[in-house]
Amino acid sequence: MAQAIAFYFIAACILGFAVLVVSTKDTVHSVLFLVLDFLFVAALYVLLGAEFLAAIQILVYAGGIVVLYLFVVMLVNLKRPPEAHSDPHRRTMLGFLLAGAVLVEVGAIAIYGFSQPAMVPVPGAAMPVTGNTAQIGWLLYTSYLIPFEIASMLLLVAMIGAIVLAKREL
Amino acid sequence: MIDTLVIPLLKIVIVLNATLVAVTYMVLLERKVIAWAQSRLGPMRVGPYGILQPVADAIKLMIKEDITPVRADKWVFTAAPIISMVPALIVYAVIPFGPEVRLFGRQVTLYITDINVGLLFIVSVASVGVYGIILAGYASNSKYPLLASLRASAQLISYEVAVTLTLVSVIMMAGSLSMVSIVRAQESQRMWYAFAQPLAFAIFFIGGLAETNRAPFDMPEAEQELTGGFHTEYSGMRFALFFLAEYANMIVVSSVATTLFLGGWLRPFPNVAFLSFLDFVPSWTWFLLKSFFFLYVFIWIRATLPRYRYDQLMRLGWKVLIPLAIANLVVTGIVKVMLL
Amino acid sequence: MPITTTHYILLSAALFTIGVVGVMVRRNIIIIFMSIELILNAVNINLIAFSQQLQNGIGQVFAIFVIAVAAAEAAVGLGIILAFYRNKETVNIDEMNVMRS
Amino acid sequence: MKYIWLIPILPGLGAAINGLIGIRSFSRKTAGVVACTMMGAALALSLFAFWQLLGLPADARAYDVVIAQWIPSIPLMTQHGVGGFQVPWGFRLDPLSGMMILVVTGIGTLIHVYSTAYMADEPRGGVARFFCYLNLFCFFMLMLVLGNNFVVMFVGWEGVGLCSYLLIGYWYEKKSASDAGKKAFITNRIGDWGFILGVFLIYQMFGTLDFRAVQNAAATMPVESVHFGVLSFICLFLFIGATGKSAQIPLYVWLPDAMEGPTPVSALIHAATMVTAGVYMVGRNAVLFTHAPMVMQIVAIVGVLTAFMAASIGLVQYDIKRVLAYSTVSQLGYMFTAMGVGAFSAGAFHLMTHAFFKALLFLGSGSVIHAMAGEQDMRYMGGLRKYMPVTFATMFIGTLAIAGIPPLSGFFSKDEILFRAFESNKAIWVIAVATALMTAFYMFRLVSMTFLGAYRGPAWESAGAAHGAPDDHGGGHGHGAWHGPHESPTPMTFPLMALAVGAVVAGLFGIPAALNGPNTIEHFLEPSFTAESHIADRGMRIAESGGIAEAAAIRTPQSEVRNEEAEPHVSRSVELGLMGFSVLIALAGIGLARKFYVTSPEISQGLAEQWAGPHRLLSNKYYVDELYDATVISGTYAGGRGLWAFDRHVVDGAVNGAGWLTVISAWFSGLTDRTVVDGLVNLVGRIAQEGSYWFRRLQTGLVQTYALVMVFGVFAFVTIYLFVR
Repeated sequence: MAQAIAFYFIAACILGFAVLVVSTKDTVHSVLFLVLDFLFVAALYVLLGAEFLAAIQILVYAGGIVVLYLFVVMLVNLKRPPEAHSDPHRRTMLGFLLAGAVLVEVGAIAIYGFSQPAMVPVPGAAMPVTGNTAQIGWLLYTSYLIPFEIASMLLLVAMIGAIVLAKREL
Repeated sequence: MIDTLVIPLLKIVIVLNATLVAVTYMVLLERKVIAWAQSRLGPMRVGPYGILQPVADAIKLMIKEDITPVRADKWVFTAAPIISMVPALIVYAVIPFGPEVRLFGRQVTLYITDINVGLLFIVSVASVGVYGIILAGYASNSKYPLLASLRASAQLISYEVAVTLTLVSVIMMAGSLSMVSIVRAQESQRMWYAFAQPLAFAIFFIGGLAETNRAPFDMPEAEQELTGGFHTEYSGMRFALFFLAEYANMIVVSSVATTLFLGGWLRPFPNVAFLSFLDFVPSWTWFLLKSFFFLYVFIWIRATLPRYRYDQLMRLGWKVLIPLAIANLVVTGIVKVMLL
Repeated sequence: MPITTTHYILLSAALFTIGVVGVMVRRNIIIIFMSIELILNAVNINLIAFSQQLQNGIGQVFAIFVIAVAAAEAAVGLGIILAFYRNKETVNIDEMNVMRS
Repeated sequence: MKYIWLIPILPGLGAAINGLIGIRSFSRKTAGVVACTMMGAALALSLFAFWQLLGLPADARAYDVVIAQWIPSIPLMTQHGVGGFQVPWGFRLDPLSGMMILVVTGIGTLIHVYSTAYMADEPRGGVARFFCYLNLFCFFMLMLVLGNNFVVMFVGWEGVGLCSYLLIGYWYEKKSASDAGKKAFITNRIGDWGFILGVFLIYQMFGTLDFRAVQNAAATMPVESVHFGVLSFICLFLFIGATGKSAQIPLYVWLPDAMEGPTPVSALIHAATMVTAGVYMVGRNAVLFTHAPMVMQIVAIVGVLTAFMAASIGLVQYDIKRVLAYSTVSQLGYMFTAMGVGAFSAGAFHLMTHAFFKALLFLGSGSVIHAMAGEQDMRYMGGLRKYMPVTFATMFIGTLAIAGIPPLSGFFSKDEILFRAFESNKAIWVIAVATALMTAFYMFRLVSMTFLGAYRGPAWESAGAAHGAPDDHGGGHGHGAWHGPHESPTPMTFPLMALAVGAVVAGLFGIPAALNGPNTIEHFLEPSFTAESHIADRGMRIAESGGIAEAAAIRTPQSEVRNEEAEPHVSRSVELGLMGFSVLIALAGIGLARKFYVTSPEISQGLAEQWAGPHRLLSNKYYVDELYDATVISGTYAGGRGLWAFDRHVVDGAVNGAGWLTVISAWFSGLTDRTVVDGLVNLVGRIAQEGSYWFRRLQTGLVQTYALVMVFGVFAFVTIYLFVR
C-alpha cells in the first residue's frame, strides 16, 4: 500500500514537472524543473531497488549535465525573447496529435498487449536492500566490458568535440 | 514501531540541532582562532570570553530587514539559500558517528542510517549543492554575484572530479561503498587509510578546501575582487542560510575525511595492541575529536595562507590534482591486483 | 493494488510523450535538448522496470550506458548551440535553416 | 616467491628507460646509474629469492609462477591425438635456475659497475645505448634461465642472440665489428634452427612444453641405448642449438670474432653468461639426455674435441682477448664433456666457477687494454706488473684458478669433470688432461707476456697515440696525451677484486667426497637433473609389469646420479691420484710457460721456426674460417645466383606475360565500360533528376518537420506492431 502511494506520488511529480519543463517560458525555470524531475526519477529508481542507478542519476544528471545546461543558459543571455520568430511552415498541432496517438497506442500495448502473460507484481521496495552495486559492476566489467570501453571512448571524444566547438580560437 | 519510527526521528532531530549549534559555534571558533593568530582578542563582550556571541549574531540576523532586489527573480532568489542549505544537512544521514551502543536497554546505532551506496549518496547530494550558488548569482541579477557564482560552480565541479577519484581509490581499498563498512574495513585491515593512501588523503583534503570555498580557494567570496561574492545581494536570514551552509559543508567534509581516512570512530593506531587501554573512551568521542582537528586545520590554513589566483586555482585542479589522483588510482589497482 | 511493470511502462510512455511534444513544439533549442533528456529518462525508467521484473541487472547496465550517451550528447549539443549562438545571436530553431533550399 | 617474475623485468625496465629516454637525454653518469640500480635491484631480489629457496625442504625446491597466459590453447597435432598447444608466461625457480640467476645478476651487476668506468670515454648517447643493450641482455638472459617452458626459454634464447649481435657490433662504424656481429648472429641462427626443431619434436612427442612435464613424461620412457629413437633426435637437435649458442664444433667460429665488442661485453656475454646458455639448456633437459646415451656420447666427444682444438689454437694467439676467447671455447668444451659423461652437476659447477674466473680474466684484460690505450697485442705489452698491481694480482688469481691449482675454484670443478671423464671413458680423459696442460700453458703465457718481463710497449705521449690510433677499441679515447700504462680507476678495480674473491671461494661449495668435502653443490643441484621421484618410481612399476630388461633400462638413468656416491665405480685412492696428477699437469704447464716466455724467450721463437708447419696451422686456426668460406658461404652465394637467374628469366617472364594479358583485356573492358556501364549511370542520374522535382517539397529546412516525420515513423511502426503482429 505504502509502495503504491509512493509510486503514485512520485509519478505525479515526475509528469507534472516534465510538463512544466516543456511549458515554462523562462529557460532558467525550466532547467530548475528539469533538476527536480530528475531527482524524482532517482526516487523512482530507489523505489525500484536500483539505488546505485539513483545515485548515478543524481550525480551525473543533476550534478553534471544540468549544471552544463545552466551554464549555457547563462552564457546565452538573450536580448530578444528566444521564440519570437516563428516559421510559417510549422506543423505544431500535427505534432501534438502524433504524440498523443503514440501515447495512446503504447498505453494500449502496455495494458492489453503486455499483460497477457501473467505479470509478476514488481516487489519494489521489497527488493533486498543488500545492494545491486556489486552485481552491476560485475556485469559491466565482464560481459559488457567492450561496450563499457567504447562508452568511455565516446565520452572522451565528446569532451574533445565540445572543447573544440565551444572554444573561440584554438 | 519504536525502532522503525521513533528512534530514527529522535536521531534526526538530535543530529540536526547538534549540527546547527556546532555551526554557530564554528563561527565563534573561527573568529577566536583567527584573532589569536593575529594576536587579537576576538569577541569578548557578549558573555564570558564572548561565548554568547553566536546567540547575538543569530538574533541580529533574524531581526534584520530582508531585502529582495528589484528586477531579481523572486522565486529563485528565495529558493537559492534553501537549495544550498538542504544538501549540506541531508548528508548527515549516512555519516557514522559511532558503532552500535547499548542505550536505555536497547541497541542503538550511532548513525541515522547506513545505505549500501552511502559514499556515492554523499557525493551526489553534495553535487546538488552547486545549484544554490549558481542560482544565487543568477537570481540576484547583478554582475558581481553572477561572476562569483560562475567561478564558484566551475571551481566546485572541477575539484569534484579529483575528490571523487580519490574516493574511488579508497573504495578499492575497502571494497564497499557503505560508510560503516569502510570504517569496519579499516578496523579489520588494522590501518587508517590515511597511511595506506597518503596521496589520496592529501588530494581529498585540498579538494575539500576547494569544495567548501575555504581559503586559500575562497575565490567566490573574494571580498577584494567581488565585493563579497555570490551572496552580495543577500541580507538577513537568507544570507545567514548561506553562511550556515558553508560551515555545515565544512563539518561534512571533515566528517567524511575522518570516516574515510582517519578510521572514523576507531581509536588511534588500531593496529597497536598495547594502546588498547584507549578503548575505554567512548568511540564517538574519537570521531568528534578527529573532525574537530580537521575543522581547526581549516581555520588555521585560512589564517595562514594567501588566496590563489583564479587561473592558478584551475591549473592546480586540472593539471596537478586530477592526474595525481588518476595515477594513485592506477597504482592502487595494480598493487591490489598483482601484489596483494 | 500492487504496482506492476505496466504502471512503470505507462509512466515512461507518458514521460516519453511529454518529451516528444517538447521536441516538436518548442522553438528554444535548449528546451528541445532538455526534452530529449526527458525522453532518455523515460527509456531508463523502462529499462530499470524490466530489469526489476526479470530480476537481473542487465537493464541497469544499459541504463548506465544511456546515461553516458546522454552526457556525451549534452556536451556536444551544447557546444554546437554555443557555436551557433556566437554566429547568429539566437537559439531559435526556426532560424537555423542556413541549408534550406 | 610470487615476485620472481620481477627479476627479469627490472633490467628490462632499465633497458626501456635508457633506450627510450636515455639515448636522447641522459648524461653518461645518469645512464650508468640507472642501469646499475636496476641490476642491483635484480641482484638483491635474486639473493632474497635464493634465500627463500634454500628455506624450502631439499626435495621440494622448485617454485613455478605463471604471470599471464601467452598463447591460449590452440588445437595442434601431437603424437597422441590433438593436444591444446598453450604457452604461459611461466617462470620457474629451482636449484639450477637459482644458481644461474645468482651468476647472471651478480656478475652482471659487477660488470655494469665496471662498464661505467670502461665506457667513460664514449660519446654520451653511446653510453646510454650501451647500457640499454646490456640491461636488455640481462633481461633476456634471466628470462632464459627462469622460463619454465621451452617457448619462454626460446624467447630469452633469441633475445640474448640479438643482444650479443647488437653489442658485438657496438662500434658499428668499424667494418670488422659489424661483420663480427653478423657472423655471430648468423651462426647462432643455424644453431637455433636445430633448437627449434627439437622443440617442435618435443611438442609432437609429449604434447606439452613445460620442462617439468616433459621430464616426467620422458622419465617413464625406455632408454634408447641401442636404437637411435625420437628422444635421441630431440636431444641431437637440442644439442645442435647448444653448439650454436655456446660455441662448440662446428659452430664455434663466431666467438673469437665476437671479441670485436667492448671488453665488458666479452666478459659478460661471451665468457660468463650467454655462452653457457647451451650448457644450461642441456642440464635443464638432463632427463631427456640421460635417456639418449648415444647423443651423450656425441656431446662428450664434441665437447672434448672443442676443448682440445680451441686450447691448441689459444697457444699461439697474440691478441690478448682472442687468447681468452679460445680459452672460453675450450672451457665450454669441458662443460659439455661433463654433460656428455653424465656429470651434470659437475658441468653446472664448472659453469659457475668458470663464470667467475673467466669474467675476472676478461675484465682484467679490459683493464690492461684500457691502460694500454686500446693496445691488444701482447707483443707490445709486458712488464705491466709494476704499473698496475691490482690488475696483476687479480688476474694472477684468475689464472691460477683456471689452471686448476688447489684450493682455487677451477681446481675442484675441473677435477670433478676429469674424474667423471676418467670413470666413463679413458680416451676422453686423456684428451681432457692434455687440454688441461695446454690451458695452464697458454694462460701463463698470457700472464707472462703481459705482466712479466720487460716493457715492450710504445713509449709515452707520441708513440702511444700512434699505436693507440689504428686498432683503438675505445678503451683509450679521450685520454688525450697518453701517459703510459696506469692502474685503472676504482669502479674497474673493485669488480676485479670482488670477482677474484669469487674465483677463490666459489670452489669451496664443491669439495668432492674424496677430500671428505660435503660436495654441497652436487646435492643441491641434483633435483634439477632428475625427474620427480614418484614419477621415477611409477616408471619402475611400469617396468616391472613390462619385463626385466626394460626395468633395468628405466631404472638406470634415474638411479645413476643417486647411486654414484653410494658405490663409486673407481676407488677413492684412484680419485685422489687423479687429483694429484691433474695438479702436476697444471704445474707442468705453468713451468713450461715460465721457461718459454720469462726466463728464456728465444726458445719459443726457436720452437716456432722449428715446427713452422703446425705453428702456421695453429695461428691460422686450422683454416676453419677459410674452409667455411670455401664450402658453406660460397655455396650459398652460388645458390643465390641460381635463384636470381631463375627469378630473372622465369618469374619475370611470367609476370610480363600476365601484364600483356591485362593490357589487352583492359581494352575490351574499357569498351564495355564506355558503352554499357556509363549508359546505366547516366540513366540513373536522369531518373534522380526528374524525381527530385517532387521530393524537394519535403525539404523545408525546419528541423522539427524532420522530427515530425520521425515520430510519424514511430507511430507507423507501433501501429504495425499493434495490429499486424
